[in-house]
Amino acid sequence: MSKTVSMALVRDQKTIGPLVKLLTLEAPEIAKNARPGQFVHLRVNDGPAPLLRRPLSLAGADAGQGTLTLIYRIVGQGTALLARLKTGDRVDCMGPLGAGFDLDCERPLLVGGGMGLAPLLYLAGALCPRPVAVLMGGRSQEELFWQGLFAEACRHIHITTDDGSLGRRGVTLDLLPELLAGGEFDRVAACGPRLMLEGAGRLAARHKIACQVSLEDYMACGVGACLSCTCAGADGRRRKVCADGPVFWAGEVFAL
Amino acid sequence: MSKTVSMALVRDQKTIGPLVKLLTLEAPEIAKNARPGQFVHLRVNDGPAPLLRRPLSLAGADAGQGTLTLIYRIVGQGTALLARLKTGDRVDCMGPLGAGFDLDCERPLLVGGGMGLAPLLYLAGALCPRPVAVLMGGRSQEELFWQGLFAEACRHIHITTDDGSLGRRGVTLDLLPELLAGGEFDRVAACGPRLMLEGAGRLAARHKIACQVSLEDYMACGVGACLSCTCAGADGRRRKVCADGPVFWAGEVFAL
Amino acid sequence: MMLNVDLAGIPMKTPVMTASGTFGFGPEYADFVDLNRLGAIVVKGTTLKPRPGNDGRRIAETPAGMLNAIGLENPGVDEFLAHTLPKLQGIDTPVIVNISGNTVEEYGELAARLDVSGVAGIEINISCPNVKEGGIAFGTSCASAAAVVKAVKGNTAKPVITKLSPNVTDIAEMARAVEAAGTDAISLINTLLGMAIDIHSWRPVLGNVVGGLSGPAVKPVAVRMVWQVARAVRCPVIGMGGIMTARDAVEFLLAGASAVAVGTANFVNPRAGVEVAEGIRDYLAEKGLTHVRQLIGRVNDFTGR
Amino acid sequence: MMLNVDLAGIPMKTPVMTASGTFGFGPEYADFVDLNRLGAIVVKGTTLKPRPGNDGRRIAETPAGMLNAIGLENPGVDEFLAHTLPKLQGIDTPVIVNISGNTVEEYGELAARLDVSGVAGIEINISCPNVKEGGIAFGTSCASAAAVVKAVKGNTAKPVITKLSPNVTDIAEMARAVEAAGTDAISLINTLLGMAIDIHSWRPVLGNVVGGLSGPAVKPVAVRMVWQVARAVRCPVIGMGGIMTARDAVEFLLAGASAVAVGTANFVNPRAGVEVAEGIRDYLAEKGLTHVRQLIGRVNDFTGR
Ligand SMILES: Cc1cc2nc3c(=O)[nH]c(=O)nc-3n(C[C@H](O)[C@H](O)[C@H](O)COP(=O)(O)OP(=O)(O)OC[C@H]3O[C@@H](n4cnc5c(N)ncnc54)[C@H](O)[C@@H]3O)c2cc1C
Ligand SMILES: Cc1cc2nc3c(=O)[nH]c(=O)nc-3n(C[C@H](O)[C@H](O)[C@H](O)COP(=O)(O)OP(=O)(O)OC[C@H]3O[C@@H](n4cnc5c(N)ncnc54)[C@H](O)[C@@H]3O)c2cc1C
Ligand SMILES: Cc1cc2nc3c(=O)[nH]c(=O)nc-3n(C[C@H](O)[C@H](O)[C@H](O)COP(=O)(O)O)c2cc1C
Ligand SMILES: Cc1cc2nc3c(=O)[nH]c(=O)nc-3n(C[C@H](O)[C@H](O)[C@H](O)COP(=O)(O)O)c2cc1C
Ligand code: FES
Ligand code: FES
Repeated sequence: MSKTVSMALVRDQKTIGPLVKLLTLEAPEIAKNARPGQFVHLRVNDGPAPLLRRPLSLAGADAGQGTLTLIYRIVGQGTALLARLKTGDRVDCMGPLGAGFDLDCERPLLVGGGMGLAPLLYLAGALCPRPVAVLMGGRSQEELFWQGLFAEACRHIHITTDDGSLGRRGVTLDLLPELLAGGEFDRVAACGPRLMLEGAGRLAARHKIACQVSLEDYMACGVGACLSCTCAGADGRRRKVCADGPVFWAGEVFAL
Repeated sequence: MSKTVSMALVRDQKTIGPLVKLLTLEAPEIAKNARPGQFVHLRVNDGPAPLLRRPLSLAGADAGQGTLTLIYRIVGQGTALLARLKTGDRVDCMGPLGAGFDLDCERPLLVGGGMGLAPLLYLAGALCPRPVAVLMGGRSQEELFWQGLFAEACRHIHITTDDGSLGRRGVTLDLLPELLAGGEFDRVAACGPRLMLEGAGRLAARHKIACQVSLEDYMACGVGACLSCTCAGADGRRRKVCADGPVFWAGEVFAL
Repeated sequence: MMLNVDLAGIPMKTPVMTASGTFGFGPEYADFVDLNRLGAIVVKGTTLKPRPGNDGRRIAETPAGMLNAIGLENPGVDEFLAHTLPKLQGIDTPVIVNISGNTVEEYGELAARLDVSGVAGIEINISCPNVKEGGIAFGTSCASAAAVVKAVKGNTAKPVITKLSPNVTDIAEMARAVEAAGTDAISLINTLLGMAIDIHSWRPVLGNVVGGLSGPAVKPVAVRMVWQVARAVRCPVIGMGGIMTARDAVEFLLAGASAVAVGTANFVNPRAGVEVAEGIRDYLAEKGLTHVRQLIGRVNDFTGR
Repeated sequence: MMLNVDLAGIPMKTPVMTASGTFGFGPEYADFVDLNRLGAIVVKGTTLKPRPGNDGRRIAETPAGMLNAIGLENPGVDEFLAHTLPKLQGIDTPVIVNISGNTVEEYGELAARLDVSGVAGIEINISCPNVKEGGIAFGTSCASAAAVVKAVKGNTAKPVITKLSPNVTDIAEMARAVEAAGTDAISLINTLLGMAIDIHSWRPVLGNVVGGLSGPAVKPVAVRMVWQVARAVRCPVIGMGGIMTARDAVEFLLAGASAVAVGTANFVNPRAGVEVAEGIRDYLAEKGLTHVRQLIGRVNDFTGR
């Protein structure tokens, strides 16, 4: 469970979707201790600008190989700098950080939107060979390169796209009630936009299915020291997304 | 004579001495207008840190090829970033800036210390096939890779090193009186540490030889707009090293 | 897309000016940028007598910024009127003269001397951190700032801009004081007072010991102060401090600036003044807006104070 | 090479502390750094009652810096004494508690409550820019700052450090006022008040509208203020603001700081506190010096003022 900061070796980096990169790092200490739902905090630069580290979820970790998989979208200057990394480069990597997903379930449904699918990929692998189903949402079929990534670990893949170009037209929350109504799941694990998480938490509660959600917030330290990322818990107490989360039981952070 | 700012193409970069790089850029507009003694002002980064451009003398310019040669020593973060440039990269290059050397002479002696030899290399090439002599000073023989660079354009190469490992032991100013006493030169052109320039100016004046010196100062704009780099002229009026210089008649900037 | 603004009576083609001390008198940059496409050129600080400026090193680079301690080197107002101003006549862009005095009277005299054609306005520098007398002293007390403004207003018919120092506890109070004294516009920020020490020689890096910090590093402070001042006064505000791109400029406009100035950015990108204006135009187009004034102060729709 | 310093009665193994609000209570960083190798740990600002902090986004990255508007989220002094402090007992490093009150009396009460074993000293925060009442208001007036210091000194036997706000016209005057009121040491700088605006939503980026600027961007301002303060008072000064490396720390020591604190750097490099101390030791060795005190204020050998 111990966290380290080290110069990870870039094994490989490739483009897997529009502005989406898959980065494989060699960081044995981190890989050894990692669990699905945790994240790493990366320096993107050695100068003072951009100054802060960037948090990225683990999309996979292989303790044997000592490797980590990250999947990220280029959205700003930090991710643009990360995208320049090439095999053989080094990158300052801190982790594994945060609390991961609870794995104590039998028939899980993973619900992810956009880049929220990254930590769920790692989770799916860890839950396999249990029968894992995933519900993935994206803007259009272009974004659903995820399908291929999840194919190995998941028995059922359900898809929605905003424009209907792949799977059901709509958003994950449109399809979720149907899936839960079937009564086949004993766990929901969700990652994506806040509204989606809240909705998933509510639907799961209605079906009495335990639900975990992975939150996101702007982070400086990533270890619970700066209080940049705290959110109000359902009980009024504040939670640190970086240290108490990013994965929470839905009822802990949403009034369901 | 017009100055431009453009994205120069890196043709080649190689190491030619301890921490010394030779960078060849393709920048046809600048090459066309350049003269020995002028410099370019380079962005080393696209972010805000390091913020300012770095001034580097032209060590050569080939109007036909459209290329510039720069020779610089890695001394800090800006030059370290420049040293990463590879063939095919682009670098934001402003120039040619400043006033160059006067070429109206017949038997010039060029006097340079350390990286001050860079602009003199361009000057030597421009003065050739006139009989050009050069007096070069360095810390030890390691630094006198310059010898090879000057061999083509110069008839006589005189060398001093601080440790005597090559040429005469001492500094350029120790050998200069002898050379000037010979009476064979009608021009001294010097670039290097301030004390050397002042000494050269004085010795040349004593022998009634016209002397030009190339100064250096911390620069922001490089075009005479910010007044970062001004120095007191011998007449009390201030001169802008970047725009009125960097090359001055010695009597203009030193009380001889 | 309309970029033109009327700044306290100075008509400008774009809201992007050059900041005093960072663009010389203009011609220094003519090879790189069409001076006619700038909103206004604010020339280097001018004093009654010529000044040689500070000795020793005058600039130092800092993280995302720079320190300068030029010390108001300038040829003096006589030389400016006799030789520099005539050279600027060909440029179809307002020329604003930034002035500095050692006494209130000197400011008045400078204003009187500069009340000539070819000068579009006066910017009062009561905030130069790099000179011993006057300078910043006027900029840190409401009473003396107001006295300077009155002296200048009493001696010129030109629009008067007062440039504030950020090195104060309450910038809004300073702004109200100079507005009450009659300034037609306020510009800010001048540089933050800073220092750098050479850890090898143990000496201050700058000949003047301390200097003024400018560049991207100071932008958050500048945006905050522009916001505070724009809410405190009715006269137009010119925002500056670390503007490198149109995005930065838009932040200042949203904060309440009616125009902006580009300073340190000129050293990095000599075309900054024009590129920032072009970028603002593109931004307006992207947002479906027709005039830059639609941006001014709009953050206040959301600040709820 | 001796790095140890006695800071107004607080014995520290190195002159490098962690800055309040940037290192939690310490254990958060225990996986990365040996807490016993820090000079002192200054814990997050503590208030009498628990505080939830500000709503909305709390940080924004800026060029070479960051803005924060945490708003003093903390569990309150009771919780601190009951649960947090006991957990710090195993650490052989002085723990200094940073306190914030809404009134002068609250500061006094906090000091009294914290006058317990395990607390090595009190740091008075009169400079938090992110809370509505108290906070920075105390830090911008000499009289109220002095009142706070007196209230705290009257209620504790511990060494008292007063942390100054940089958002003032005359930092030396503030320093003299808190020294006269009895503070044992002065720390500076807290953050510079700044603002960022989202140019797409037109909203302030931070939930609190304005926030505090920290990081390398502010270092020149911090060095200048430390220099000014160290010349104005006799009590020791703790310098901070943008320290990332030992070179930065040495600048502060040369400027007159007796110790330094590492803040924002912890976020970037969790080992910063220890690495800066190691770097200072190497620097002393390189310069042939035997004790860090040989550096303190040495820039004054050259400032000639
Ligand atoms: C725990 C956690 C896990 C994440 N996992 C992934 C992932 O697996 N794949 C992925 O593509 N993205 C992920 N993100 C979002 C990712 O951190 C941001 O997209 C990234 O930091 C953007 O940096 P930038 O410099 O490119 O963008 P800029 O907008 O230039 O960043 C400016 C600042 O804002 C912060 N920031 C910007 N967007 C976000 C955001 N959405 N969340 C948090 N901070 C942000 C940056 O870290 C930086 O400090 C995760 C975020 C968190 C908090
Ligand atoms: C007109 C001119 C021509 C030059 N030509 C050459 C050349 O041909 N080859 C060469 O090796 N060097 C040359 N120099 C010096 C060169 O500019 C500096 O070595 C370089 O800027 C150092 O940058 P840095 O970021 O690596 O060092 P840093 O020390 O990190 O630089 C910090 C800041 O100081 C400035 N600076 C540092 N050293 C100098 C210096 N000696 N002169 C001026 N500014 C400095 C930098 O530009 C930068 O703004 C020239 C300088 C001038 C003024
Ligand atoms: C080298 C330099 C010289 C300056 N000279 C003056 C001056 O003479 N008068 C003045 O009012 N401001 C002067 N300034 C301040 C700028 O006009 C501007 O207010 C400040 O630099 C902030 O803007 P920036 O961050 O865009 O540079 C100077 C700034 C620099 C960097
Ligand atoms: C996220 C954050 C929280 C902070 N919280 C406090 C605080 O509670 N009390 C305080 O006195 N200073 C607080 N500060 C200010 C720092 O202690 C320090 O004075 C300032 O950040 C400058 O140092 P730096 O540039 O090294 O960060 C905080 C700073 C940051 C970045
Ligand atoms: S990011 Fe610092 S507490 Fe969460
Ligand atoms: S560098 Fe700006 S005037 Fe010379």
